[in-house]
Amino acid sequence: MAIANESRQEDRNMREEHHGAGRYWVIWAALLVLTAITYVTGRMHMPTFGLLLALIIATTKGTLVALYFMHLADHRGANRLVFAVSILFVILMLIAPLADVGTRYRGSNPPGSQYSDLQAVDIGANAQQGRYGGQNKPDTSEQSEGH
Amino acid sequence: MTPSSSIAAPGATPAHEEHHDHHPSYLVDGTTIRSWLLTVDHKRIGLMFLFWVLLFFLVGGIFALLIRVELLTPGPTIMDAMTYNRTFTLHGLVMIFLFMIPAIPAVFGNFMLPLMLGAKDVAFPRLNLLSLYIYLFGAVLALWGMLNGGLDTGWTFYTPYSAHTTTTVAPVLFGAFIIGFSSIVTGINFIVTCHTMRAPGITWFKMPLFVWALYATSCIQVLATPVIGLLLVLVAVENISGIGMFDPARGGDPMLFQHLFWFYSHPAVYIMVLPAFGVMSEVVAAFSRKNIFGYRAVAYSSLGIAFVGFFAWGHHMFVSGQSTFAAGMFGALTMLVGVFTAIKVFNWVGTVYKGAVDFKTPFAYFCGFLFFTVFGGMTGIALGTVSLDVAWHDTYFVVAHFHFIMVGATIMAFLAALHYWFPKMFGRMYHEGWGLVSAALIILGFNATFIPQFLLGNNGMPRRYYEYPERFQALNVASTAGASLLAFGFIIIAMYLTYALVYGRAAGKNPWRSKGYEWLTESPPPTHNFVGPQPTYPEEPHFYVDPKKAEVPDAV
Amino acid sequence: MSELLNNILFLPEAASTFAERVDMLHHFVVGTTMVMSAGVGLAALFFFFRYRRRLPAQATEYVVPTLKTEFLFVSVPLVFFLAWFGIGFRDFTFVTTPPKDSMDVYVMGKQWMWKFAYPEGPNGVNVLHVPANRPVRLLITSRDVLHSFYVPSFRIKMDAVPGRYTQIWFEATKPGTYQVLCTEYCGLSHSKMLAEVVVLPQEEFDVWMKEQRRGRLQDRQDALADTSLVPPVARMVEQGQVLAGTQGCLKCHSVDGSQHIGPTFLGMYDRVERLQDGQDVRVDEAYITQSMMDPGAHLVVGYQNVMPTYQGKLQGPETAAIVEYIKSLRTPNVRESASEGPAYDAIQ
Amino acid sequence: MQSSVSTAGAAAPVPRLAMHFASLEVQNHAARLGMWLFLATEILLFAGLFVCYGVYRFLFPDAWAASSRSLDLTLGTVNTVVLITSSLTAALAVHYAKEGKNKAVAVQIALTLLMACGFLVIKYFEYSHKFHIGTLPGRYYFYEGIQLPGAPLYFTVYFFSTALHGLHVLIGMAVLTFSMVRALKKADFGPNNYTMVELGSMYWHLVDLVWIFLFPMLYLV
Repeated sequence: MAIANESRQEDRNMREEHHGAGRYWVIWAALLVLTAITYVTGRMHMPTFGLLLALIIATTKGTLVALYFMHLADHRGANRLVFAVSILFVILMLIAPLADVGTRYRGSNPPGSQYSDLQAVDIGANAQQGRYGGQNKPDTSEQSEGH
Repeated sequence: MTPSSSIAAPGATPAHEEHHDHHPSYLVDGTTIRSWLLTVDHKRIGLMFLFWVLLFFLVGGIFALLIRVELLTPGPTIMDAMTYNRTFTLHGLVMIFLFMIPAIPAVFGNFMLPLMLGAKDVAFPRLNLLSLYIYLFGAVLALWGMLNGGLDTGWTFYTPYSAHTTTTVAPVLFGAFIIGFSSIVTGINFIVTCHTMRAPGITWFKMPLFVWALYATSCIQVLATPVIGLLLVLVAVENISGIGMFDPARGGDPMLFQHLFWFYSHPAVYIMVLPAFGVMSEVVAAFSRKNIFGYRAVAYSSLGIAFVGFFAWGHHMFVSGQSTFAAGMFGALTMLVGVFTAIKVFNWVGTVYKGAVDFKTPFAYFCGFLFFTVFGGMTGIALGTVSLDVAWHDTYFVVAHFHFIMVGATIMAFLAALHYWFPKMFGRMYHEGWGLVSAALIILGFNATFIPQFLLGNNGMPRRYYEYPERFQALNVASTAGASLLAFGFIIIAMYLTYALVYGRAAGKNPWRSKGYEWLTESPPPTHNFVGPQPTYPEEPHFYVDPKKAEVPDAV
Repeated sequence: MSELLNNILFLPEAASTFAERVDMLHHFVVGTTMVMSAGVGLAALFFFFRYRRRLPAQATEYVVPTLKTEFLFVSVPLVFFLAWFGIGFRDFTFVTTPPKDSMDVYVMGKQWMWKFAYPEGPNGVNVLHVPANRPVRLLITSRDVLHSFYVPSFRIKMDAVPGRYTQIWFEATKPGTYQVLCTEYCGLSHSKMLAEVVVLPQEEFDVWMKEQRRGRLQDRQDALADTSLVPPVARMVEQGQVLAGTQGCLKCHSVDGSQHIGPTFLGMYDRVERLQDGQDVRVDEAYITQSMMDPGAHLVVGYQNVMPTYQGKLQGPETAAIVEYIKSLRTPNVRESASEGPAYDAIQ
Repeated sequence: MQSSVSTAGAAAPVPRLAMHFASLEVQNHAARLGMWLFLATEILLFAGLFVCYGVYRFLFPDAWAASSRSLDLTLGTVNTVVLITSSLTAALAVHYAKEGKNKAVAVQIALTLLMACGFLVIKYFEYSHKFHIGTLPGRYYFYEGIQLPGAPLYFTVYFFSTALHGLHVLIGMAVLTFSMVRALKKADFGPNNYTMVELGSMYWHLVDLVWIFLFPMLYLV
């Protein structure tokens, strides 16, 4: 007594074509080429677009892995939705704190950072303390304030 | 959506009386301890969850009473400051992680979801059992930590305090981390069940609204819980070894901790309250014998709350040093969550319109719930109004607001569900009179407990205060008095329900004459839910129209 | 009217410009909330009564909302909520953007007290003096964990984050004394971390400020003919702090109350200590100076004689500067209740 | 729906259909959807670290560039290549499982495991170098070469994310070992029964996917 579940459409979405193994080798080669490119450009230490470029290449590689190694190209419907939503949430989750840090009152950002006018204080060079925290000074009145 | 009323056959009648003897109910199908502890039956797992969840509710409730007694006088009353700080932390932790989050999904969700979808079980029954044991393991670890030194950070674990406190942070955090897995597993299970296990006839927009609510809840559980898991591990490691991820002395940002914390913990509020909304959609439809007014609007608003609720977290941080711009962004998104909740409220009231109301215990809880949700929700909007929150943040106004939502909405729904589905789960009826009396006591006691706390917050009393200036005393005494009334109500419930469990009269298959899908099988259901052929579901749930004059307009 | 509403809602007296602004919205929002809850509740009650069940298995009509109804359900709350957000965000921007001419006060929270400091002194503990009708910007920081500076009568609150500054401003409208509470959980005595704001009329504030700046320095050194030759106290404290670091004092003495090889400087000055020979001594300038020059002379119970002498390593003014620095770290003990009067110590 | 596999193995054993599923297709679909959901939680787990990374990189760009250069880019790239190749063999294992070639499945998984071990060994050398020169998280940092505020934070993020990733490598290895043992002992993978290999390999691809992003984030700032 099989339960004929209402998931026919999803089953259609799940249909997988069986491809030859050659396809995986092609993807692999593409991934290696992209790795080589990112290695070379990474060596150049481009100042502003270095990380951006590297991340674009990484996204391309990630898409290839997800689509063909993980068969997202074949798994449609809910599977794609799940993956897409998780990526969307990662992006949105990143944007909000960055927007906060970038627009905060500058005194509220970690001292010594790009968005703060306060000097980081060297809190000691020994192994137990680590270096360059924003250790607050014992008395506030001496720290420069950021307007 | 047009219900296919042309099919004259009633929904489904799979169970025949003559089969009944061969298919014992799930309660008696196997009576050994082993048959309970190693069961993969969603109903038995739901019942075991019910047991543990109620136990932890009792523990959390005792902590709550201790807090209220301590606050009777401005100075020390029954405990010292450290004990008090641990007590409110444990109250928060037990209530949130051990009671509130699993309460409705893991108990009633587990029990009802397959029944409502016409399925024999959830998609992954063994994972379902695993989630129970993960939950218990995490609970044991957390409670062990609580007993061995306790934790005094408040349930929010804000750094840098949690990184430096000498109380046992790490075991409790790891315990909460493990409980998170249980929540994730339940979420995955429910989502997959909704996608793959629906019986013929149950299309997406014929799923009962409780299922929709659970679906939205599960989405939140799956997407948000991993983040708090990571964060708890980070804080635990920081507390143990000082790696300095959020240590302001090394450039770390405590506000980043708050961002990540509330990325989970704000949606967690919807993990707690969305199932409550779902339960109430069922209860109001069943007891006013009406289809839900604006079914699609309610279903979509569940998803809307789940999605928008994710991006409103910054309203917990308006005065934390967050930027004004971010505060504006989060403030505006908070308002949207309010709109989605308003849609639900209006549609519930609309459901009663032209209905046939039977004022039974679950419905009494619905009345309380409606008031608490509106008042709690609107005060939530008030708190989300950026400038007002500057004064209210971290005062008793906040405490009162979230208790209105968590106790007012969720526990009312939990009790309504317990009463509504009691005959479904156990096949017995409780005493209706006592039910109404205790419902009245609880609703009154609840108001008496928390309305003074709103006023306390207005007056400026901060939360987590062991001692307080004397001008706050009168309202605190009022609140404690209300809490004792509330406790009394719970004791009555415990007594008559326990009595009904043993001596209650047989309820019959469908004592409420409800047309929810879960009532189409026996009460209590047999082990695999249905006897005989696979039921089909031509009608939408809660379709109470007289078939003879079934002229139905198009729904929105 | 507003007074009456404030009394019903238990709101404390509104004593700042922001409080007056925000109370209007408060009344609007809370009023709407109550009307709405009552409205929904009454509508529901009416329906329960009007549509009570007459037959056990009564059939009902199939009622679904029209698009217009649903639109109404969405748009009415949305309009209200967005209006509140608009007004609220305007006020929030107001309170987080201090005017250019505001007076700065540094606020530091620490477990469990509030320290206040004006840019040119004085500084003090648990009582903040501000002039009425003048914008005051608070630059708030913390020394240990998160705290939150909350003045109910001003309706302002801002977290104190260690190692960072947050800012908020207010303009007090009425002279008087207002309570300050800590609203971010900060450990054992979180609920005892109270302070107060004393709002003085501008003239009185100026007088107070002048007195504080002269302070006890004047009393002590009034024998000196020319006070202008004395280095400013604030400079001396600063110098003392630098010296304490460079001379290695801080290797053994902490300044945050934690115990180390030597006693902490925090709150050391003016304390009475039991010596190893059984006598009591008050830690004053003389004792501190002697302890630097001849550390073993009078040891306090519980400490080893391990400190090297600074005889010849420190010049006279340097010794004085370190003494001043230690004096600046004196703290009254955490009080059980809000203070009764000014607790300021002028830096001498 | 039976046509979902084009090259059917002749005597492919059919796996047990759980009593509550309608058909094998639905059962496999459920397993796959469940796996995707689980992978989504894994992505969100790492997302927490990505946010920490993003915020601190945004605040301390110079320290992060300098710290990133103290890593060995060549070793990182070699590790990337190793992991990508192991992903290829994992994908091929699924391919052969569908064709019922159980021997080939075992060989491909063994290759994957071998490369996973290689990855961990290289990671070990990178770690021990850092322990040696003192580029360690938070208060353990004692490297004199980079004296910029924020540098210890970089290594907090570095160690936490690579350790978490390493943990996932270990879990992935355990999962794949199960499939390998089954391919060797029972040898019952075939066109109707390859879900176990498929899910294990999906997990392995996720491990690869995370590394593909960690690599530029950590090595190529």
